[in-house]
Amino acid sequence: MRIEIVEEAIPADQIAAAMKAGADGAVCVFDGIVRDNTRGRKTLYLDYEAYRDMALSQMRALAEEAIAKYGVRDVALVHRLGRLMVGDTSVLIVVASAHRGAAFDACRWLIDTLKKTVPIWKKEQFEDGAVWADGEPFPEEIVPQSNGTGGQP
Amino acid sequence: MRIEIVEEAIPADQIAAAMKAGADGAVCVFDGIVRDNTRGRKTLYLDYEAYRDMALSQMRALAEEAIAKYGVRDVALVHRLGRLMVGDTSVLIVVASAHRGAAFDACRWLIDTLKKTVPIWKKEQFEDGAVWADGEPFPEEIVPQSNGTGGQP
Amino acid sequence: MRVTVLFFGVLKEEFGGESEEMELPEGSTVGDLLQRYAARAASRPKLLQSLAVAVNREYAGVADILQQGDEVALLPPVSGGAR
Amino acid sequence: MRVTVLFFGVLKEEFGGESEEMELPEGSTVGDLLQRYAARAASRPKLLQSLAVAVNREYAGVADILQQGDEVALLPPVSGGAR
Repeated sequence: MRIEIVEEAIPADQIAAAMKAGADGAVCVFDGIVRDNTRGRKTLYLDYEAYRDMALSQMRALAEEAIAKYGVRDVALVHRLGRLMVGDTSVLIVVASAHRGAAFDACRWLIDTLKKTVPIWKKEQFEDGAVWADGEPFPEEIVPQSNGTGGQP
Repeated sequence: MRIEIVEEAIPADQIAAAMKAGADGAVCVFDGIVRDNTRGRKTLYLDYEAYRDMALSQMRALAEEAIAKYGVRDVALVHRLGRLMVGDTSVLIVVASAHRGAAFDACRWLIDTLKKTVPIWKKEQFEDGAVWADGEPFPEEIVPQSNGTGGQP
Repeated sequence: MRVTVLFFGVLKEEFGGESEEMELPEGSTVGDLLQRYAARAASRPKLLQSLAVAVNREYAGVADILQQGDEVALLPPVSGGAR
Repeated sequence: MRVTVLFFGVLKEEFGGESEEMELPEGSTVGDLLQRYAARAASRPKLLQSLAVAVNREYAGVADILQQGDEVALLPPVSGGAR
């Protein structure tokens, strides 16, 4: 397992190459990259920040869960923080497995779950201003539901 | 679109890197590699062969269909032929897309469909003999059903 | 008792900083702490509705009781990965 | 009329080569051609049950009529990709 939060470019090739072992028949890679627009608005760059210690422990827990749940052999999960330009990789997920179905399923579950539960945020800089990106709603088990702050009507 | 059948090592890093464009938010890569065993029997190497012209035109058709069906931006589909050792990449699929769902779905559909319809075969060399790998059954629309050869009972 | 509260993302701007110390009565819960911030962000009630809370780097429920020295983090919906 | 028949994978070994020329009556179909090979592989009936046929590099049906000079390929279930 390789779980990292980095400030520099993610060495995708090197990470993927280092993951392969003889028992693997399939490697599925997800490379999340900074797109040049959000809903048609031109993106200049993104600034990522994290609650770093918690993000790392969440990422480690996700990788362990993916291995247990899908029976894949190994997982790499690397997220970059700081200022990212269009085309930069923000997150790289590599799953190595004997069989392809498990590799795809685990890889997809990892990115979907990371985006909902790992404490990382991004601020998008457009030509005409910056906004914190809308996050995905937390899963129900994470949000303090009746938290006395009004809640949903 | 990059559709190739090659005899040398597939330059996975270079292909994946060349696929990225500003409009992409997700790149999904499937790297199919020669595993060291099949059902526990130790594999020494695999020999791949193809009905080359037809395989290329089928691969091109699959890539076009994936783009149309899933709305992804670009697809690379590269298969290697000849003798492959354990750990070698036999097939590389790269899908670039604005959104990750489409990238995953297209990538998985491509490998699943390639394995059923693209005329490529492999012979597995074990320590104690060689066999042509069992292929996946052709989709119904491809097999001449009542072909006068006996058919299924 | 005293806890440290960390703010992330948009909450840093709302509460004017990355962290602060907060004095709470013994036995206070995550919910009690959240009510303090709800009062401070009264003009933007939606801000606190969707957040999660971590205590010592683990997601916590509203009924969880805080202890002296806890690190409490207020977490807006996360947006890691790419779009 | 004369067509070229190509063999792939295990069929190369079964029929002893990569290709051969075959003389067929005008109007013969893919099915007619398959019957000739079924007769030759009579000891291994399953071999032909699961194959596909391509005519001029396109998958063909059993009722398709062959033309002089066609390239007919007998294709065992394919096994490209990795396992």
